[in-house]
Amino acid sequence: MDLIASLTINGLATGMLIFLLAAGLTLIFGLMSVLNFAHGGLFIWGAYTGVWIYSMSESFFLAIITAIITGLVLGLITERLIIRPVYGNHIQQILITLGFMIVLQELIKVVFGPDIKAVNAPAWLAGNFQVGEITLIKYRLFIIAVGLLVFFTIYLILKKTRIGLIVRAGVMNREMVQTLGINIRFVFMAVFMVGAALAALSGILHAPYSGSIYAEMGLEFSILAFIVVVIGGMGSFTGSLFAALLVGLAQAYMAYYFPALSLAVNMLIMVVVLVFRPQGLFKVKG
Amino acid sequence: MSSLLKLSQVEAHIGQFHILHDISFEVPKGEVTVLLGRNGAGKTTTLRTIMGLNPVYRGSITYNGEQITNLKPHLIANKGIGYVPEDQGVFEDLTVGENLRVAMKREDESTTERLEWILELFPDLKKFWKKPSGQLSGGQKQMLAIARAYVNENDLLLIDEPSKGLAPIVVEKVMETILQMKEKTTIVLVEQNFMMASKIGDQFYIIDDGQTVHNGLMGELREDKALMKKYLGVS
Amino acid sequence: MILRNMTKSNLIYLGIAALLLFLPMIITGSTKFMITQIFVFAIFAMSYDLLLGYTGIISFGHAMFFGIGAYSTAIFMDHFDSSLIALFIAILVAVLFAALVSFIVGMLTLRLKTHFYAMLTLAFAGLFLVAAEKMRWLTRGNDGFTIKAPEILRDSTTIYIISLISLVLIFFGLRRLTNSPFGRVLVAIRENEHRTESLGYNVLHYKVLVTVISGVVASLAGVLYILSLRFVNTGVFGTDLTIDVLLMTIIGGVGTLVGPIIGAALIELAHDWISGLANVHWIFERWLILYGIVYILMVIFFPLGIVGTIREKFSGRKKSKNNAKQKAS
Amino acid sequence: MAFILETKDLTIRFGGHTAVDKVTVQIPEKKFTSIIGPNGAGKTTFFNLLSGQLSPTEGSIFYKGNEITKKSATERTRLGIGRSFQITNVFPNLTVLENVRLAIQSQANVRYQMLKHFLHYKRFEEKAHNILDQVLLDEKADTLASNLAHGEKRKLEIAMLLALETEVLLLDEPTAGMALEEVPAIMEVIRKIKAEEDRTIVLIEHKMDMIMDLSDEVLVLFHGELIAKGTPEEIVENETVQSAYLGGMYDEQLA
Amino acid sequence: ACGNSASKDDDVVKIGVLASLTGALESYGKQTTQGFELGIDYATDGKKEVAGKKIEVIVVDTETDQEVARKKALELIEDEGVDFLVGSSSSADTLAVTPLAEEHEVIMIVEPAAADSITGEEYNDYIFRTARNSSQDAVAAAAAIAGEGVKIATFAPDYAFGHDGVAAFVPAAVELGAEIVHQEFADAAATDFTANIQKIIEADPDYLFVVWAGANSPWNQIADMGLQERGIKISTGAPDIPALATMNALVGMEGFTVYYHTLPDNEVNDWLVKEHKERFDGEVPDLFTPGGMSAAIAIVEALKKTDGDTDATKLIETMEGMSFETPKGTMTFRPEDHQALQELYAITLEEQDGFDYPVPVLNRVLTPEETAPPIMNDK
Ligand SMILES: Nc1ncnc2c1ncn2[C@@H]1O[C@H](COP(=O)(O)OP(=O)(O)OP(=O)(O)O)[C@@H](O)[C@H]1O
Ligand SMILES: Nc1ncnc2c1ncn2[C@@H]1O[C@H](COP(=O)(O)OP(=O)(O)OP(=O)(O)O)[C@@H](O)[C@H]1O
Ligand SMILES: CC(C)C[C@H](N)C(=O)O
Ligand SMILES: [Mg+2]
Ligand SMILES: [Mg+2]
Repeated sequence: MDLIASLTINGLATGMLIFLLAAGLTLIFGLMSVLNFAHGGLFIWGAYTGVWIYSMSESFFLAIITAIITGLVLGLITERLIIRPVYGNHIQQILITLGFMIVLQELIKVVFGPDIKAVNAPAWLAGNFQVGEITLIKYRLFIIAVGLLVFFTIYLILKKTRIGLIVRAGVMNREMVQTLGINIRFVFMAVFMVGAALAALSGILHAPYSGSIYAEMGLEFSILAFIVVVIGGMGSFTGSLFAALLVGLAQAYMAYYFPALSLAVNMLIMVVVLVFRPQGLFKVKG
Repeated sequence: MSSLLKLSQVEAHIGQFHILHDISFEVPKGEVTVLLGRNGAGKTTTLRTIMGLNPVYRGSITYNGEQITNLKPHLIANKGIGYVPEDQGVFEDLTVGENLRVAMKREDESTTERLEWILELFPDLKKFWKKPSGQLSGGQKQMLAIARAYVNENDLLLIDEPSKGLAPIVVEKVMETILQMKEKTTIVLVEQNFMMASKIGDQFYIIDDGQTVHNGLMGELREDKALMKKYLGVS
Repeated sequence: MILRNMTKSNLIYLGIAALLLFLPMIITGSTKFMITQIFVFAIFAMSYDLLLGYTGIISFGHAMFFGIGAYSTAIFMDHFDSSLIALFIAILVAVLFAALVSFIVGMLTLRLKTHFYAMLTLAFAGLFLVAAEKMRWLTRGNDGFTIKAPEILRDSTTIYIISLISLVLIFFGLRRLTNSPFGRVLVAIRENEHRTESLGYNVLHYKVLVTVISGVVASLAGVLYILSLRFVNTGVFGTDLTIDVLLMTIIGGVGTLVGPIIGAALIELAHDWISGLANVHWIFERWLILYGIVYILMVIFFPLGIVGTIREKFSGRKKSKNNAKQKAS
Repeated sequence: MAFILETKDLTIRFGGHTAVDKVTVQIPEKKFTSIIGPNGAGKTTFFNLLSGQLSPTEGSIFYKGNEITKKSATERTRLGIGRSFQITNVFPNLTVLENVRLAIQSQANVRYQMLKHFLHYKRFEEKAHNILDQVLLDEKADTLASNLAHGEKRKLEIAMLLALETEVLLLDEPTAGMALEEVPAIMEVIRKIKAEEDRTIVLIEHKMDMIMDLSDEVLVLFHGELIAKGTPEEIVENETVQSAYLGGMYDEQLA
Repeated sequence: ACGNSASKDDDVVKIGVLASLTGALESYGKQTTQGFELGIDYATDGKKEVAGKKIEVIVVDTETDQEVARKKALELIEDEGVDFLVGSSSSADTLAVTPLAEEHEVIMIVEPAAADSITGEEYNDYIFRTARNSSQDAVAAAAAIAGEGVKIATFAPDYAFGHDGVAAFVPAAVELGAEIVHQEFADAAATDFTANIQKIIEADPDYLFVVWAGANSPWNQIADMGLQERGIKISTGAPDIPALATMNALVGMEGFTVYYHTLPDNEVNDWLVKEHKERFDGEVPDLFTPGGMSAAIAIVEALKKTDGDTDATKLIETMEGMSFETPKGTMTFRPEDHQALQELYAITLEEQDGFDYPVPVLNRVLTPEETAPPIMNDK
């Protein structure tokens, strides 16, 4: 019982972390249908700038703000220079965003040096609670909280405003949306910036979780994010939440009960979903 | 009377092709101006160029006396110009409702009034409110495209072949609405259904190979068989 | 008229091939090795172009077929004697296995929208990677192991020539394939799958067939790769390998077949040159940045890839000509 | 008289909504049958069922007496049921000629030919050209389909159907948005096909004048049900058709 | 066109160093190359000459990519005509190159790649290794913690490197009377290790021995799960300094290390530390710096003995069984598999002010004999 409980809680936490990682990607892919392979780059830049401020100011809160700002700014630049020329062309998107990914990753090494950087959770989030036999790691509870917060904020925005509709309409028929008096360029830019900010946010949140950050982590984790987006149903926002949680839990349980398979768990889930529920856990829908 | 829209010697390219050679016409406020011409004459391109979807290469377009040549489409639209494209251009993955919602500039009661009016004009749209518009029938899509241009209060409507694919009785309805709207809204209509065009059109321009080659009042055209034969091949 | 052009271009290609045939006389071992790599990846990239460029199928796990070729060769060379027979069997196994796998994956997903194929291949490639890691007794995991090529294939020039010949044969083979009625249908599928169906073509058959062909060709590339590198590890199933081949295809120009060859050459050479800059000046210690920028500039200046964009320019002029003709008539 | 296509209680539901409802009809061979009905009546869906784009919830379809309900779109085309689409459906980035050529090629039995160059088959080219000639589109043969004007696309749509040389031609509003002057020409082509090569033609149209002068028989669909069937003359007199479909306009239209 | 034709200047000794100067392992590469440069100067008193021959060092980047590694190696051998190869930062890169050494009869000094197979199944006569191999790591680890009745669980990444390490550790530990109560392997790239740690907790060992390499490390989660509070002591090989910084949670852990600049007590090391600080503005040498230096020293010593003769067979004869002084004390190339037997260090991680990372403090020096790994090249 205790075991199940702590496996579940840790699984959920990991899931939430993965969700935060994928959220930006889902938004950008699901709404704007842009394959953004530079996602990982935005992720590490969030992590590094955040950690940098963190180490100087000792304030994790400031770190988060910094990361978000970094995300917005980088998002703006990326959309303007990299994405704008290639809307609607996945092939070009792959090439150009991969190129930009490399640039972002190497620039990290130029600015912050190539060595891995150690990060520790702020005092108020360090350590764990003991509830009976269950160990609740504080930082993970924090992650779960932030995850839920992000999810519901975005979810409500998509539900209540017509922004989600406008963006999806814009992808389907850019010209038509313009003739309805909507400045689609601006809308796309804004959405992309938000997506980028989410990537950066997940970067800084990831840092204390794993205890260290390094330039290559961007690519490593963006593949995971990518998988989650797939399982979730190619851009369904709700879908990717459930997919992320599924992956998190599966990893925890597999690692415990079938350690031999834990290397393959993500792939297996993906195969199962694609073969038995090809449209993904959730159908595509803002 | 004052003309709301004015094109003078407009030339336009698509890609490396020179499509519009010399389009010039004036649209009087509160009237229905019909653009006629055979397939590939340049009617649609003309409307798209007015809407800013297609760059003006030479010449000028003025609306309410102000230059709108090569303005961004959304800016042109926000001056109160609505557009019903030839290929409907419905957002296939969005439901009928969402399609209309995207179009609504404001969500005040005047808009909701118009919406109700539209929905009783095209009951099918109400019926399939929650259906992805990609699954609509051809005609229903056409209705949606028209409805989408109606939801906002527009001063000028550019309508490209509305009757296409509509049942005769629906065509009749569409005609009525256009006539109803006349005093509030000026209309530029591209129409192959000559019966319809001649019934609601006040004046006409004939476009041939990217040029406005003839114009006049609809009444005259109906009489002038020779002209009709020359440009429209009807007798 | 067009036919004559074809044969003319054929002559040009064959000419270049002939020149390349004599290159080994004047180049050093490392260059020879690099060019051999180019040949190998050119083949790999062409197999990818068959999917992406002609049929519009994206694969995120194409490395899996490459890896199948690589491992079956390596394992046979390692566990049996490194004789030609062993190699022959290895190739046979590689081809059959690759065909089988692509058949299965194809059957599973090709009824659906193409991006499902992309995802499933990503997953399968991942599974192969894990399998290779897990079957350490056979593969020694990601540390990998070295192999001895059959006696007569030890000389790097031999490998060079064999790779070159394979490249030429496969190129002309695939080019004929893509220009055949079959090939035209592939293009039709890329353009409008449903329409193709209602014209009476069984789309699924075509897609599965083409994935199988592509998979087999990729596995052959894997075989050559091992013969030239003589070392294998789990890297041959890696996503980055798929990404490399994806880039080569795109940079060269999808749906052109020559493109991927040029793309492969370009990437290898650019990589070699730019990384070389590091010794020129410490500024270039982070040469990868330049490398990334090259991709970005590629998209800006060659949106359709090198070959694609150049062709566009030409055909562009032609079009506007006969458009003028229309106006005249 | 012989029936080439028959449906029994053909029904399809989309969610709650029944688009085609227990339709039982026989399409007479080598005759010209037209289908009319309000927007959303189920005409196109009925075509989709005949041509295999959709498979029915209930009911069955027979071609020359054999059941084909379970057969795929591809197979049905092979059997001889060809169709054109209401919403233009072509290969945008291929030339007009290539669009038609592909249709011809699928008829000639070289579909899986991998070894010969496609230009080896000259006759396809020539045939494509004269079909394009018939539909007044040959001058655009080298233009990309995506660059055609709307009406031109409609013509291409027809050309592709003709190229298939199927025994049955299902035409879904072929002349929608086509210029007045050209409609007669197209109608002529269709009539010729029927007359000379005595094929079976099923036409969906809203242009009553066309219906009147082409059809041997007219079917009326209404909310997915077959509510009337008869000669053009009988149909236009039909009350429901008058009120629910034609409205006051149809006589003016003929004028 | 074969390598021999490449210009071989008779009074120059050319050495090619292969290392990861970009990519994930680039810090290893930096350490090796810096160490190597220093080593040459040390061994030749700054003259960069041995037996009257100039020493020329060419450093190339393998990018941790086997193709590149092989290509660059060929460049070095055939175009540059080097007499020695040194490297490389990843075992895979190294294995992609070792056959070339044999083919072209060039001596290769392996540093710092750790895979056993390099001097094991993949052994060839031209390969010598100054780096410790995974088995040595393991034996050292065992020596550091194992003892009569000590209960030990192992935790390692689920790929070759991890399995090598554990496979070597287990017998060594059992040898010393320890009892292995559990072996846990985890996906090296996983975001969550708690489930694995959960299992280890249940096995309730005295020690948890962790084999890890790579940046995505489990240290925080181990601490978060409060293993130490549960009386489970952690042990592992201390990594290089940047990575040490991620182990603050593990202060007090007993383990071993390949090198930390304060541990060895000999003048070679003193020289290294001093010189390194001078050249690289105050930085101290790190995990693989002495390795690089040792490789250089080994080469120079060998050449002194052969009096500058670079003939491979001659060199092999000389180097087999050769002992030489390094920052890690005396190293000896074991004749059987050319693996250098060397000191390793049993340490405890301690918090020290002025350091943002836990500092390895010497418990005892593990002698070369003690850490000698089994011979695995069935020769
Ligand atoms: N994207 C394009 N590229 C090149 N030429 C084009 C493009 N779009 C249209 N054209 C050409 O421009 C000319 C005018 O097209 P347009 O669509 O304006 O004709 P139209 O009068 O609307 O015809 P229809 O009545 O069939 O709609 C046609 O000859 C068409 O072939
Ligand atoms: N794929 C689908 N999914 C759900 N509903 C559909 C689908 N296709 C058609 N429908 C519905 O079935 C009804 C009939 O559509 P259909 O296209 O057959 O009408 P139609 O008779 O062709 O009308 P029109 O004359 O406008 O083309 C419509 O209400 C449409 O909304
Ligand atoms: C601990 C490290 C030296 C391990 C190194 N990455 C290797 O593969 O040998
Ligand atoms: Mg038009
Ligand atoms: Mg229809």
